[in-house]
Amino acid sequence: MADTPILSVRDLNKSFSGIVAANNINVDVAPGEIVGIIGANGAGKTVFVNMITGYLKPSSGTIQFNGKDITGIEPRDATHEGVCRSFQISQVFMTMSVRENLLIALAIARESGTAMLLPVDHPDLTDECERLMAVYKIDQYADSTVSTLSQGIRKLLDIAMAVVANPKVLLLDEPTSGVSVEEKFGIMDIVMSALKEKGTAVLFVEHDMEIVERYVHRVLAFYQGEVICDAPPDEALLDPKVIEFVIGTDYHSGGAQTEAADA
Amino acid sequence: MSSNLFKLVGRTVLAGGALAAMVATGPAIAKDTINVGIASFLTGPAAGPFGVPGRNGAELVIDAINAGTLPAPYAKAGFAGAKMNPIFVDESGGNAKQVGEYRNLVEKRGVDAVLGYISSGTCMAITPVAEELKKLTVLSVCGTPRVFEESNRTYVFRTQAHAVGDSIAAARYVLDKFKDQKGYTGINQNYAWGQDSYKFFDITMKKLAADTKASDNPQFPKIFAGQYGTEISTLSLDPAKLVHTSFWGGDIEAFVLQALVRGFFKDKQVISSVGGSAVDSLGKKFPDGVVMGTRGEYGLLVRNKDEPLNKWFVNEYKKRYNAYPLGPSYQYASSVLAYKIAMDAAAEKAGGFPTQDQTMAALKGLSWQSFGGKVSLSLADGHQAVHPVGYGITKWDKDKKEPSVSDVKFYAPGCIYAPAGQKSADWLAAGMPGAKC
Amino acid sequence: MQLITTMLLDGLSYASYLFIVSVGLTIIFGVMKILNVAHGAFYAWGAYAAAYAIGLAADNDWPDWSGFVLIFVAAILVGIVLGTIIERLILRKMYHEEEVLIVLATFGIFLILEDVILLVFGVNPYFAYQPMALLGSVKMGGIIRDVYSLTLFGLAILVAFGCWYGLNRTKWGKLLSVVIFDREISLAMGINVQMVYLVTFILGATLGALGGAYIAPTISVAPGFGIDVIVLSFAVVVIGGMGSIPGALIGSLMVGILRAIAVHKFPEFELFVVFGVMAAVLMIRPEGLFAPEKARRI
Amino acid sequence: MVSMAWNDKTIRWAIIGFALLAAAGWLLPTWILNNVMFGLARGLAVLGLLVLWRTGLVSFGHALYFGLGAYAVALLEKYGGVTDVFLKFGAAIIVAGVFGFLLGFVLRNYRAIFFAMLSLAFSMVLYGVLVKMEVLGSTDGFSVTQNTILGWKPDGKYPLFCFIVLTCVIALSAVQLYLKSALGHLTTAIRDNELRVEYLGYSVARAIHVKYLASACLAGAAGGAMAMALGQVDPDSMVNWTVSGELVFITIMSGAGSVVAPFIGAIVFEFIRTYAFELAPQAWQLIVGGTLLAIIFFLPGGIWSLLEKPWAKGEADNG
Repeated sequence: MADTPILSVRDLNKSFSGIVAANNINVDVAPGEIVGIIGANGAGKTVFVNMITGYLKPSSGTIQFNGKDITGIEPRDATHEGVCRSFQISQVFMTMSVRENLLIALAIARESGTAMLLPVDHPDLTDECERLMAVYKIDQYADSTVSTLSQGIRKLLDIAMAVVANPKVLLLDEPTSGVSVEEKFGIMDIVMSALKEKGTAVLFVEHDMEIVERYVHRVLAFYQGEVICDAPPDEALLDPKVIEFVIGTDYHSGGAQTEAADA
Repeated sequence: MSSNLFKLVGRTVLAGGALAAMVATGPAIAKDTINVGIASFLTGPAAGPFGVPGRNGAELVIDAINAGTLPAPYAKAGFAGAKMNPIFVDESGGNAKQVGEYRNLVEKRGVDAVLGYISSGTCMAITPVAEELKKLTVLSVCGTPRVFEESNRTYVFRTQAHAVGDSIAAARYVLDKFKDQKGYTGINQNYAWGQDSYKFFDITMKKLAADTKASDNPQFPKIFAGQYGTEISTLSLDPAKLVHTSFWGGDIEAFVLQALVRGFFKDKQVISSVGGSAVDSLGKKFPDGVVMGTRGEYGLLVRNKDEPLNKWFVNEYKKRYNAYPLGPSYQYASSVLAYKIAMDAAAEKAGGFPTQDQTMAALKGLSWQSFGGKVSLSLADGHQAVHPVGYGITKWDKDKKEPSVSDVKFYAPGCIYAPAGQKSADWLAAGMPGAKC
Repeated sequence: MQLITTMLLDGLSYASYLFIVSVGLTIIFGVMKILNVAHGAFYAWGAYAAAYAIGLAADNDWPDWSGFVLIFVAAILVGIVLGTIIERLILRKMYHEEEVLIVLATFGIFLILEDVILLVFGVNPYFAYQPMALLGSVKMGGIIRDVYSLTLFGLAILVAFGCWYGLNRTKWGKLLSVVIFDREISLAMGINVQMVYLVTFILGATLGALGGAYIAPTISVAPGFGIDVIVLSFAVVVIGGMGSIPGALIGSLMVGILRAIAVHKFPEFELFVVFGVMAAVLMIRPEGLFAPEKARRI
Repeated sequence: MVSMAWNDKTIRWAIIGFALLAAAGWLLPTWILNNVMFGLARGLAVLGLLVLWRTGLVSFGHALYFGLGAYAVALLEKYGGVTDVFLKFGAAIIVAGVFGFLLGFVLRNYRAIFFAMLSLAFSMVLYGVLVKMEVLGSTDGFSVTQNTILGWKPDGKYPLFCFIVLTCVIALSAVQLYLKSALGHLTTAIRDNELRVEYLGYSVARAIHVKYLASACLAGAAGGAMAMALGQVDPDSMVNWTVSGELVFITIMSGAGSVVAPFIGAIVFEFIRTYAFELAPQAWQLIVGGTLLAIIFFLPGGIWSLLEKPWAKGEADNG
């Protein structure tokens, strides 16, 4: 952690009518760093992501991005700053085609106001759109209505739409949940290679420890709203607290993964 | 499609040519039947007490004229010899709808004339359209003086006197009969008719009895509101004894029912300018002692008038519809009759079937003996009728088991209308100069 | 003082009327999530049925008090017949549709029922003043009032209590709250949701009809008087919170009393008051003053 | 801009169709001309509702803007003596626009039934004011009889008809271009998923505000055009909740498939009503209500869905 952190979280707390969902969280993320967020259901992972991206306002604490305080800003302003996210349940425009989804995302991402007035089939937007679909390998579904596509494709689209605004920090909320086992690594390979060139810092929530082991530089383990471990993966996955409260003993004994993808 | 279009063009051109040829004064092509739109409330709260009796009155007289069974001097069959085919249309649904329907009557269904209309609101709305479409329109019931006082009309006539006379006569009647009344108030509907009715009653009272106190809280509920509990409370709290109302249709009936149980009529002297329908429909429930008008020599006030035309009308109406003719029945019948008289006269003068212009010329300034009494189109350059307006006091006749009125007094037109050429408001403000009572 | 008493009594009596009319609307919305425009037609049908029955009774020299029985009989009959027909034939096929479409369908039903009234009962007004005449009048706050309008107050309390009891103290009420909370879960639990909907709709329709039937003796029952009732009860229900029975109570009281004040002191604002309050409440508390607590879904 | 409009197939055909309509108007019997004119005027408001509907919003109070437009025209003529069609029409749009802009700040935060109810409340406030105020004509309303075009007083309604046709073409083209733009695609996007739109960096509230303003202006234009075409304004025909209900009815009847649909639907509606009224003066509501139910049950895509197939086929043929 030699560089100045791109994201810096200090003493972050959040409670919902008495229930503590985030307890004194302190995290720094360096530019380009890949961070895995793990924890059982209800451990506070999504709450954390929601606070960073402005969906929830923290009860106390600060979030700094690139030296600027972004605590409690609106999601759209977080996006403008360069903090983007994807969702556990893909948040895409279900009645539109993949291409239309991306075109809208691209038009919004253009800083100039007039981009919104251009017809969506304007070459300014379409060229970039075709390129993105190729990178994320969803070009063969370009004209399909999203509601007819598999979860895996929707996830890819969801992530592609989050990347359109060229974020400096990208938060992926369970990018592989609800996706078939065969698709999982495929998706992660596509996403990670696409992001690598850009030097984007990525924080992703994940239940599958194999994926965590393969892609991350660092692991944040959550339990009851607290970060109980913040270390490189080889270290973190052997931490007794992590084993007890997060991954269970089955993982290292080679048993089947206990935790099903979130519903 | 294209051939139809072609025919249409051809027809338009032909019609235009025919029209041009006809512009000269000669008589129009004789017709066996004429189509006339007759508008009244067929749905909504005013249908039962006003619209349908009005429609029936028109229907009765149209059938009699078509068959030639009307008593002398109107026994000649037909309208300038033609049978009238009435097209009855509904007046409810708001002014804008009525304007649209009026256009349809004239432009789509090609009527020769339009008769009827009850609400002052509708009359105000369709009058400019009638002028625009240049279609002879005879208004039957509506009362607001604004129709003719706001601007001169060419194509619109009204065979019913306007509301000013009803209000002046009401004021004169109460001042004649009830000297000491500690002031007056009113409950009237919040539109042209109600506003005008109370306004003119108010001004007349101020002019004729300056010491009588006007209430500072007269009520103006929305038309067809139906529930008047709160308004009745307000009126009850008011020290004024006289309560003027121009409620009509279902509103007067609802008001009477709700006020009756609360002993309102024991405390207050109510003057109703047009509540005649309620007297019949409520029967023995209707309180005695209410000052009741029928806006002319119509309905209750002339029920027993011994005149051949009136007797014929009352008897035939009763026979056919199993009820006494109400004010609107007379008013619609009167419009139909005036139209016949004008058509016949115009036909005689032109020596053939009359054009609309010829009929209008004959209608202008017409004076005729109608079913209840004499009516003259003497105001607004011969377009606006005047006739006597009377009031009486209601009393349930136990022996005959039907309503009756006592102390009936009619006021002659000269007493209650501004002379031709003067606006009613100005004339009233000047203290009704030249009124002959 | 006299004025205040009068305004209060007028307001309470109008509020009672509003409550009886709108409580059915709020129950249907609460359970079925349907904003039922046809409610105005139930009201009109109730009034017609009651007026017709009371008139018939009077013609056959039944005692005047029979009118009170007939009012309830008429309301229940109208509720069962119209409620069943509409729910079974039309609404049941639409539950999966968008809210708006259902509202529009009820609008269509309203238009049809309005004209069917004309075809069945004709255009002549009906009078059913016997119950009102029977109860006579009483002097309160310096002016004479009719006892009948005061009984509205009692009926409103009765209806309110009945609803409260039914919902909170009976098995049926518990069933209803499950269905309100989550339709899918109740289906999974084996509750006959279709039956619950049907009964709810009939109940709502009966209450709407009761409003009309009870008011019938005081008015001239004539075509077209259901239209204004619709928006008026919408206003009441929205102010209190759609689907909430205590809300309908509060909404009725607010509208009733404010309107009474307006009629006495500022007649021009009579209508403005009602809808002004409705807009204000929606702006400040969109869920209404007494909205049932909703589970937040992420 | 103009070439962009002409390149759009819908706009191109609409321009040709409306030009033919304007030409046919010269020959049409007056009553048909009138009904078409009323239909076109109402169609403008329905077009506005269509923009909202595509976002998933339904206003049960658009009679507010319809009425504001109509009354702006009537009051301007009555108290200001203004007769010029352009001025009156402009005033209708501006008045509706100003109110739409201001109320938009409130309504943009509302969805679903709450949006519908708050719109209804606002429109009924206006209704309550109009009905009770004598200076505003109370239930009678006003006549609108003087229509001049740049000082010329035409005889007959044909010039006004052409003016309304022209307005409709402009409005329709503008809405079509808008819907094709990224901003317009946001319409559907917002209906699908507001959360995502926010996370993409666009303010949903602002987007809805823009749409609301546009639909208010269109409804105001519709009211203004209607007032001039009909020659009469009054609260029950222009502002009451039944008018809003009718507008929503026509929207559903037309179908959301095309910007042309509102005009077709509104004209059809006008004729249904005319004939219902003529055939059954005591039961015309029954016919209108029955039509509504029939459309909901048997033609859920509206009238447009009947035309859509041949239209799409034509599209395919054109490549």
